[in-house]
Amino acid sequence: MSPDKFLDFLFAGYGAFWTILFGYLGMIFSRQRRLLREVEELRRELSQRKG
Amino acid sequence: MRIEPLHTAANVAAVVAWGAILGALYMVFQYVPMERTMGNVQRIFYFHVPSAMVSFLAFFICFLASVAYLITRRRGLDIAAAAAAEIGVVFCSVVLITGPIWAKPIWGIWWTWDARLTTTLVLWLIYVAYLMLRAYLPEGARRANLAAVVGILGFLDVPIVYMSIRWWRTQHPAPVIMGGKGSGLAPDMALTFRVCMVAILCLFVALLLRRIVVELLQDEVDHLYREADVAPPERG
Amino acid sequence: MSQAGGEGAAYAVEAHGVAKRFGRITALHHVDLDVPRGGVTALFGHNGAGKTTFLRIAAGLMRPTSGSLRVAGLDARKEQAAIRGHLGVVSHELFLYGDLTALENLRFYGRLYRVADLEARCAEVLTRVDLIHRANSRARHFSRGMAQRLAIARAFLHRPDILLLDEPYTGLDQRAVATLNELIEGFREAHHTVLLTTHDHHLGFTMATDIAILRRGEVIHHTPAAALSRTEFDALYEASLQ
Amino acid sequence: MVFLHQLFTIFMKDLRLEWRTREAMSAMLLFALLVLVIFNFAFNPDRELVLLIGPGILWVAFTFAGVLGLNRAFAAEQENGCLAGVLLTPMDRGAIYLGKWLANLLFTLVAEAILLPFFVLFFNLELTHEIPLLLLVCLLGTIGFTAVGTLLAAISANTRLREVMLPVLLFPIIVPVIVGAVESTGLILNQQTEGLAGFIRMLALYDVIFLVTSTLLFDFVLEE
Repeated sequence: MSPDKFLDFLFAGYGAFWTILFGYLGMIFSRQRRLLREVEELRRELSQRKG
Repeated sequence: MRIEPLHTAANVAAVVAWGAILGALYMVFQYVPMERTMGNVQRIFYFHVPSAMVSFLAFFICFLASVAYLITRRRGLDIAAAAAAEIGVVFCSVVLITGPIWAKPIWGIWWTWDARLTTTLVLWLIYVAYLMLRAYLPEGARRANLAAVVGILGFLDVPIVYMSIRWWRTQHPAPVIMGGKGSGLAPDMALTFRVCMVAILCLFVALLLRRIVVELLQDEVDHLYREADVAPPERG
Repeated sequence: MSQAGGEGAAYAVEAHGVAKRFGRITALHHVDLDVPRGGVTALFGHNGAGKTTFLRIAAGLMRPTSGSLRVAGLDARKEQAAIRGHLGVVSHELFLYGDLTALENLRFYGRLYRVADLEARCAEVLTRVDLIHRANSRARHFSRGMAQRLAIARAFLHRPDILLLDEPYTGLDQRAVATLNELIEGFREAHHTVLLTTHDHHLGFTMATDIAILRRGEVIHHTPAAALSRTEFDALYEASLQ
Repeated sequence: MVFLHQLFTIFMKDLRLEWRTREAMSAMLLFALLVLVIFNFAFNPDRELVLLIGPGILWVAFTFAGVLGLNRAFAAEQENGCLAGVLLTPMDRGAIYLGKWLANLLFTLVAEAILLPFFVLFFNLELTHEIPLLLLVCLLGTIGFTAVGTLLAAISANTRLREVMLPVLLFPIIVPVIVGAVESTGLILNQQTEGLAGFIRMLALYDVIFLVTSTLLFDFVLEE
């Protein structure tokens, strides 16, 4: 096997790294966005009730 | 615990981490020469090994936070343990996937049940079970107690697993593996490795902070639902 | 254990700033409550006010996040084991093993409480709750009412001097209510203490010597029952629901 | 003395409950027997293959049966909130753990004692003087996985899906026990002694470490 043939494996390896990382980042940030929206909505509702 | 300062810290850590990762990628793909026997695929090593070390560090942090939690009962430590375990599983997954990709062209096999590989797999299974346990328990002090117990038990198990697999392997000779770790790394390779180590460490810190911020936000939301006397929506 | 440890104290339960919280979730905000010895104290409050949490803390099933708690004159942080011998607990959970007989259930708990004259005491207790003829049937085959009477028997088997009752009347049948009332009456005569939670303000008011109202994890009123007329109490109770 | 009395009270209560219902025992035996039969069909092993894969089959049967028994152990305590009832009494938490562990250990050992002859019979093994050593390995292996199993069963009893949660938590943690027990059993069946002492020592070490840690951690499992 020539070293160049190993390039597929190299790209597969880094591909796996980035897929997992971005998959995980996507998960946390979508959760964070949802939570921030909920916090805002609830705060608005609470202040409306008081006022 | 206040969210704002942590939020800022998480942002700063993210910027640092991205910078470090870009630097590391430059080192791996431009700076460092191709390894003579393994060829280009050896470049996986620079991210694979630091990921393994960081996942182990994450599980160790989970263990420490679990012990500290059982002593002090602070929610912050429970959050830290959960976040560390989750990110540990992420990096451990990276290790378990990049490992075989590196191994196949070099050793000719995807997987071998040697002590290091098997222990990593068992470690992954233990902490996936830990996360699953947390998912199936209602949140609160009870969940924190139970999870901490598993966090401690699981980590104490690791050296025993490693020892037992090593003994087991001496009974069944494994395929001969050439020098796995960077034994006698050339100076420019050693430098690249160190840069990657720092970069992955920064990435870990950034992810950990972000994950803690999200969990604190979750607490805030739960708290607000109670204040507003509204039932929170069912989450999948 | 020092059964005598708490005999001198004026209060059966002394709670100062007792709180239970975890992160941002607060189950009990801040409870100050002295439960006088020899009385029947009724703890009122609507669902989620923290009645059950407080009772579970007093019973030693939950540990408070902060505050100081003395039960039977003993420090709840340090002398938990000694406290347990003083307490009898009835809750909506029956604490009975379905596949053990009534007698075996009592014997099991009696051994753990280290009741000295166990056989005689079990027979006596079973007679008092009128289950002696079913002593050797499995708890699983009991009707709901009979099982509740057995649960009550279990609670005073070890001669406690403080009785903690969590919503004791919910779902009881007539005979179980009578058994429970006898037990409370017996406690009052012996100058022992009863602390009960209830949302049935009618029943609670008629039997209590002391009244405490809990709202959002805080005691907002605590007075002897004699100091309040029925209408005053009703007004207070209604106000606590707001 | 008081501690032992409490421990014994819990142990006898579990024995009595099991004697009444025979739920854990019958489930364990039937399941393990099925494992032996199914594996026999799956591999259709000849004499040499039996010596190779037999130990693994045996310990798969033992540990899976053990999980069934462990899951039952806290089901009775959850019904009617009995565990809270026990916690109301002035008893040592450690005695609850050790009492329940001893009961689980006994049930699993009895099941194994019944299964072992079937294993020998089904796979046409000839055992004579190896038997004491084999029993020692069974004892040490079973102590190991029931010690952790009792603690984890108390944890998983709090979850929905506890039947799934227990094996998911337990199996990764008992990998050393499975490795040690399977290897020792294999060496014994093949009448080899080399390396056997090492595995037996490892099993014993695991047993001690996890009995002590589980006893210490059990307090936190019960507390709220």
